[in-house]
Amino acid sequence: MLYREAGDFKTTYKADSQTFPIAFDRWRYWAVLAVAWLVIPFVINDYWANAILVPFLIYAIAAIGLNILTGYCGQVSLGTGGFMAVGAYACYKLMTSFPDVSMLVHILLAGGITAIVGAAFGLPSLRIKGFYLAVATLAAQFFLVWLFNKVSWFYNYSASGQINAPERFVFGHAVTGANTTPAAQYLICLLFVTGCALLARNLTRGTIGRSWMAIRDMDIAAEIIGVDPLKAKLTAFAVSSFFIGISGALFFAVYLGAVEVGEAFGINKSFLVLFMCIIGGLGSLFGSFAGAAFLVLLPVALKVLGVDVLGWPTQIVSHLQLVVVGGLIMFFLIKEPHGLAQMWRHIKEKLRLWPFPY
Amino acid sequence: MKDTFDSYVTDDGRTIGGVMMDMRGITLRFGGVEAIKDISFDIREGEIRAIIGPNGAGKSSMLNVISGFYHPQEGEVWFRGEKRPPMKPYQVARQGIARTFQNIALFEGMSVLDNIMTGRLTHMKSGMLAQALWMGKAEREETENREAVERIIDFLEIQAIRKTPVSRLPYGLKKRVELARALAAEPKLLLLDEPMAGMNVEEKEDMSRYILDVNDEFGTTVALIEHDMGVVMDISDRVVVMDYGRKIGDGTPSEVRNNQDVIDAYLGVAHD
Amino acid sequence: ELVIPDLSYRTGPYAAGGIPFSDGYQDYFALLNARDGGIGGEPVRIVECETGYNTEKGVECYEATKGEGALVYQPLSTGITYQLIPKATADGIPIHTLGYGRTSAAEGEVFNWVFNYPGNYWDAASVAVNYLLDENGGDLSGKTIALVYHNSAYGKEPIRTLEELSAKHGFTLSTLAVDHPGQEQKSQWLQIRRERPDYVVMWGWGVMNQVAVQEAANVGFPMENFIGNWWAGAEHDVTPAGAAADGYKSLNMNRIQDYPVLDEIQTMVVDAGLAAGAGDNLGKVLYVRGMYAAMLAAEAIAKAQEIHGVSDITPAMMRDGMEALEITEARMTELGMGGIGPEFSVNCQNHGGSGEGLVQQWNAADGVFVPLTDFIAPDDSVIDPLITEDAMAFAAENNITPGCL
Amino acid sequence: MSADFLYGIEVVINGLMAGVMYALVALGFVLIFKASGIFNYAQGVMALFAALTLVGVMEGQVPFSHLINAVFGTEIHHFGWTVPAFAAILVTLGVMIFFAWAVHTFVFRHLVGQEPIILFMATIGLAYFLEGVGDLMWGSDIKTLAVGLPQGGSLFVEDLTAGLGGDDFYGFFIDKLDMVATLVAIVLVAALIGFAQYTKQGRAMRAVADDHQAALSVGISLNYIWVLVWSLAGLVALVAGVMWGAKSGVQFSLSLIALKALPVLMLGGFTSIPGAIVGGLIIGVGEKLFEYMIGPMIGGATENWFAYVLALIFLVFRPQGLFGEKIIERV
Amino acid sequence: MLDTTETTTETLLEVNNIEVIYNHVILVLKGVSLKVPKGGITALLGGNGAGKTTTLKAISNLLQSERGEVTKGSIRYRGDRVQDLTPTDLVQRGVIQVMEGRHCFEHLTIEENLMTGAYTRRDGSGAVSADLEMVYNYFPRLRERRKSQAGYTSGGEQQMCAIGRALMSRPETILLDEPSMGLAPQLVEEIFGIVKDLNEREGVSFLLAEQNTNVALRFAHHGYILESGRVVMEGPAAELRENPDVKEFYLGMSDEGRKSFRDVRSYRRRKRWLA
Ligand SMILES: Nc1ncnc2c1ncn2[C@@H]1O[C@H](COP(=O)(O)OP(=O)(O)OP(=O)(O)O)[C@@H](O)[C@H]1O
Ligand SMILES: Nc1ncnc2c1ncn2[C@@H]1O[C@H](COP(=O)(O)OP(=O)(O)OP(=O)(O)O)[C@@H](O)[C@H]1O
Ligand SMILES: [Mg+2]
Ligand SMILES: [Mg+2]
Repeated sequence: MLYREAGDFKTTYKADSQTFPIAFDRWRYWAVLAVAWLVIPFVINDYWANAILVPFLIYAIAAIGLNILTGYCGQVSLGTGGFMAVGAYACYKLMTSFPDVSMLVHILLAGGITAIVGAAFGLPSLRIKGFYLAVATLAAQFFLVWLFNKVSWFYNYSASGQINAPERFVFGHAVTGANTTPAAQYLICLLFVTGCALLARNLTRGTIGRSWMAIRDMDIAAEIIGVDPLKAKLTAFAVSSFFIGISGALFFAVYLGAVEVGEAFGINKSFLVLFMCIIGGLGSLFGSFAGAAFLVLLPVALKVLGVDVLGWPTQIVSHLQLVVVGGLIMFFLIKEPHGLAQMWRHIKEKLRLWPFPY
Repeated sequence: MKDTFDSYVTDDGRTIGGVMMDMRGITLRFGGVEAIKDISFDIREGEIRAIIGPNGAGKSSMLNVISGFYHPQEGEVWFRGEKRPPMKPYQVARQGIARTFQNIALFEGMSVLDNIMTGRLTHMKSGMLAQALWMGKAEREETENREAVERIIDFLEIQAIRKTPVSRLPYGLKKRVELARALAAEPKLLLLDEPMAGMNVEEKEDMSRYILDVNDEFGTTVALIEHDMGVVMDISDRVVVMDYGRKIGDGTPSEVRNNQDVIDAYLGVAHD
Repeated sequence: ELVIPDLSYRTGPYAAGGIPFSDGYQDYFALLNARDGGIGGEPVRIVECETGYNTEKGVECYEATKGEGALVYQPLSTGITYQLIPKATADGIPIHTLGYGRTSAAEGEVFNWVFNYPGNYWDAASVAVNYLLDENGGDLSGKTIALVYHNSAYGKEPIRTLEELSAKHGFTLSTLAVDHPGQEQKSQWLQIRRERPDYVVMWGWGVMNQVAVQEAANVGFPMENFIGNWWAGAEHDVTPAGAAADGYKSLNMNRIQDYPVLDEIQTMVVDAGLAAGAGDNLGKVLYVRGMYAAMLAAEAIAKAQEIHGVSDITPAMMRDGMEALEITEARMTELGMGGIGPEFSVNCQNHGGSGEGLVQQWNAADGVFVPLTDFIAPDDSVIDPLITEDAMAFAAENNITPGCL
Repeated sequence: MSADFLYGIEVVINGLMAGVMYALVALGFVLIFKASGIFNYAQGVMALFAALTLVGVMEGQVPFSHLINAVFGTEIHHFGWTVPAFAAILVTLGVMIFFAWAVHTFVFRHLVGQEPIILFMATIGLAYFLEGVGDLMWGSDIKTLAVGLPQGGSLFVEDLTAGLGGDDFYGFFIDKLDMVATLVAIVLVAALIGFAQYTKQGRAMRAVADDHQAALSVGISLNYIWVLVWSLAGLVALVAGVMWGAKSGVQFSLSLIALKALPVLMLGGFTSIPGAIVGGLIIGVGEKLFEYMIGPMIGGATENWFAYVLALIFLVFRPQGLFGEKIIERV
Repeated sequence: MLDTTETTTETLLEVNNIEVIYNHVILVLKGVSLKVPKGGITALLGGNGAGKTTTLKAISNLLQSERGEVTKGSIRYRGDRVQDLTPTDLVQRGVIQVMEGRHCFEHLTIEENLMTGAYTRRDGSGAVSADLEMVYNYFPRLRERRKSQAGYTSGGEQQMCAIGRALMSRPETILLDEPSMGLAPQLVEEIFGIVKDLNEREGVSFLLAEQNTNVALRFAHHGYILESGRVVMEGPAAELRENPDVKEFYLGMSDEGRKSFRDVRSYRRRKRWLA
């Protein structure tokens, strides 16, 4: 009986277009935020921060970014890894060139730079569609990785081409480098996640969001009824890349602390983030979180189960892990092609109608 | 050719204004196929103009030319007394031309409300940053436009399905939502491509009523393609007949109905 | 109980190299447990964690195992090493990167917790050049050496050193990058065929090695002039090319031969069903290297126990043991692996060992690598300044004041 | 003729042959995409799996031996026999057909009518799955493929052309394996084109590609067509696996050849069998020439991205690829 | 135009009280029963969303691919239960559906489209080409365009192509879904004329879903009227045409003859059956 719309009337259009029209959803949302901000920072430890929460938050940002492009605007991109690399390297260059500027500014600027690069690589989307575009974005992926590997300016001419995040502070607390506390790591990521989710929510429910979705659903019709495809697609690329750039910067500076472009931002990253969007649910912000959580947790959970609980050899567990992850992905897509978000919606719908089946 | 500023009085006593859209010598080719061959006709302010003709005659192509989706190889398009330079479809839409499509082209992933709101894009001006932060102008604009859209929803009697994803709607309602989306743009010229295809009489009656009301109440000029002769003859002020890319008739319904070329090519038998 | 994490990679693109190494690493500890009841009476517990050569999984493994009291990490991947250096330093757990990882970690005053003995990539490059100098009567002027390298952090390591050495010895260096994964090397080998360098040195990894050996054979480049580094000289790198690979040379930091200890492992570990793998890798290049790494860790543990007088040591004590490590021929022989590696000793200033390596050659008929030379010393006069420079830059960037702990 | 020019030609010839190798992988993609709209990312892993199976069968390896040994504590690895190459190929084909059936029955049958991107993701899931199964089944060490394919440069061609460009020119280098691959590819493509254009099944396949529902309505059994197509793709994967495996040993990285096929597809058009070949040739020559002429100036290792950029530039002018079906855009 | 007595009594297809649910939640058919006699043209009429298409798809077993399923009732063809067969089996038994919205294979030529219709046939290429000839004779327009890609042909041509394609399977029963949709009046007449021809000359039975009640009742022998997933009325076509309700709601006629669409504004209707 939790889901009742009855008695929850909207009297203004403004109230009607709010993010969570159902009161219970609103409460739950505030509760989640409260736990995330007020409880977790005090109980978090190294393992939870580094192995689970920080990667989860960072991937959630990337997934939101990609979801804007792919889920809302319908442009499939496999260049996520490359764009994350742009964010990471931009952040690195900014951090080392302007050591006194706040890390927050660097991360935002890194997002901004990525947005520009993303929009540039989005240009072909005006001509190229569907899978052709998806494959074309691989050009960005491979080119960017090559570029960061080749041009030593990007990694400050270090001998090996690795970049290392020097120690930087936000409000006097180290957020990068060896002395960062797990709480600081977690909070800075949470800050950006919260901000990005809000921005994404606002953008997707307004005019620009609707023009993205129109392009996604039927681009010709959209153009004929007045959507400027150039603007819609390029803004989608830019906004999406902005988020992805931020996640790349955090991934490098806060999470790993040292990366090598080919290894950290290779094509697998692109696939992974796309997976998160799809398993979570295209065109759903909640889905981005769900997908990121699922794909960050699943391998860890399987490992814990296989190695620690069942005591199988790591080799067999990791082979089985591939089998299980692959199998589960297929299983999910079959059971609910529109992702965890849709599954959740179905559950809610059933709850609302319960106990009457139709 | 009648002068642009001429107006005339229709059979049932309505006064029709001067020329709004003037197509002059349009020729459209696809590779070797000539879909439209040197056709000229006009659409006047406030009238309901029908385009009829056999399948493949080039009717939809003509609408596509008007809405800027196809660019004719030859000929000129004059809109409100000015020659229209080559334009992108979305620019045409901003001039106040809205349309529906032959095969429903709704945005299947969006709710009815969002679909109709999309129709108002041409009226939305707030910048991206304002929208991202959901501040000031963006929010105000959203509410204002929502009000306009609600008026259309009321007008077309689709209140109940406001929040339904369009993919779940039956065909007839989809057609109506598509009309709503076009109306949301508050167009000066409304192009309808077979708005009543696949409807039964009852639904056709409803649709006719909407078209007539739109024309009457908002003074919107309507150009429609339709195969149901009953509807065409009843509601249109003037009819263009196309066949294999050529114009074979143009005039009031009664004129067209008795035109032997039209009967041969299209009607088959003289229509009552 | 002595906890040793083994961050292995038995899956993914590099599994073929990861499996034998991990087998050797674990089997040696298993032998110590079975034969001696551990080290200094304290049993060893191996915690294996699969990284798949993936940095993020490496982080997870590190975080998951460090709580168990891990004594020393052998990250086995450049990426994981780089990103563990600050973390492990902050946590006070030593890292050992055996002939890989961050080269300038040899500077112990900057990298207090990181050890990369017995040698590093720059040593390896220099060893290769010294070997060629030997072959050519001490003179390489006018010769050309081509470097075929994996286009990654790892592959780019030797370039600086080789450039310096080319200036010093007057040979021409041309570099050819191969992009990951390295299945297509036609362009590079056609270029080699056109330019006919006197020698080809390769910094390859994974499938790149197999393809390079095959392509070298295809274009008819003489195998005996083709030298891989020590991560490009295992059996699986040459077997796919079959007989054509005969004569291929590579560096090695651990001599391949029959060691008594291998027999002991066979009887006391493999036959007893305690082996980490299927037991079919015994004696292979990377197996021996894994075993060698384990031996170095075990010796450091023994040293730490000796210094601190306790058997159940902490990571900090382990570090002291590593810093005081001394490997002599006598000790190696005593352990049943005489001649397996160079003699060296570690101290606070030098975490890098002697840097010596030998050259081995593939005998396709017998399917074994045969050591060609004894351990060759690198040219420290070239390498040491480079290491100091890089380490100081790192120190400056990270506000580290060099010094001993 | 100057030696430089001749070397340029040599690069072109080798580019063409490399292109054929790419095309071999791309063909599998085209088949499945054409018939089911599925962009089968698993094609590369299928090639790996086919090659692994072939080697495993030839050497009489016990499938899943690691798993069996781990679970039951046994020590089995080999049956103790070897199978001749030809028979092993047949067995492998059987396995691939079974695989095709299984993939269709358990996965894609349930995904009919889904959006392309969902299908694409499912194939990535399949790729993971198959990779894991391959590892479990045959182990993850590098295997040598000995089906008797010739290796090395052709001395005949080299001797014939040596001296054409003076002392600096050593004669054209042409890999014998590449020559075989070219032959095989030509035969394969001719056969597949013939199949698609002129047989009833081929027509049905194209019909299914256009409209599943309509195909069902005329009585075409989608299941049958899809299993057929996946089997064909399995055959193509086997050929590609053998050719690539002969080059680098059979190992995990073989699955990455899928990435070499993508730009080829893009350029040739996802739906065109001849497109795969022509696209492959253009990409092969393009990337090799670029690496030869421009590569040294910008540091080399350009092949990975250049192929994509080349295809991208091309697409801007022809969005459906060289031979792709024209995208019919009507409203 | 025809009288109802000529329908024979043998029932080919019998749909008995079926219920169809989409996506496990949307109940669309709520107990539909109908019979298609051999050699007859049976019309299935009703407004948008009434469930005509769903009924046809339930019969031809095309529902599965749309996540729909028959949850109750039975469908019998020549007395055999056919609900669990595949569409292929049904085509082989002589039941083929021409789908709403034409669904031609866009990238195949018209001729190739027609040939796919013969996919299930096993009676040799001679018979097939004879039938191809027959189809071309019924639809001379298709012969003209046989080498063009179907995606580029006009709506009417595509409709002909779809029907021709169905004919190529030598069907006994054709389930024809809205053949008149989007076609010019003259073409509608032409197509219905051909349907009648096929029915009379080749003895093909038709189950015809139509919105265009007027035309449908002119050509059909028997009609069912569907509303919101239920059959609300059935009877011989001639009777239906005279029924005052049908006249008002489906034929747009009032007692004074046909109303003008201009006048519809003046009154609002109400649904009598549902009220
Ligand atoms: N994008 C296109 N490319 C090629 N040919 C086209 C294209 N669009 C239309 N045609 C051709 O132009 C001709 C006219 O088509 P159009 O769609 O305008 O006909 P129509 O009069 O609307 O017919 P219908 O009543 O069936 O909708 C047809 O022969 C059609 O095949
Ligand atoms: N795949 C589907 N999933 C969910 N609902 C569906 C699906 N197909 C049809 N419906 C719903 O089932 C109802 C009946 O649809 P159906 O297509 O059978 O009607 P119809 O009588 O053929 O109408 P029309 O004249 O518009 O073709 C409609 O309300 C429709 O929305
Ligand atoms: Mg049309
Ligand atoms: Mg229908």
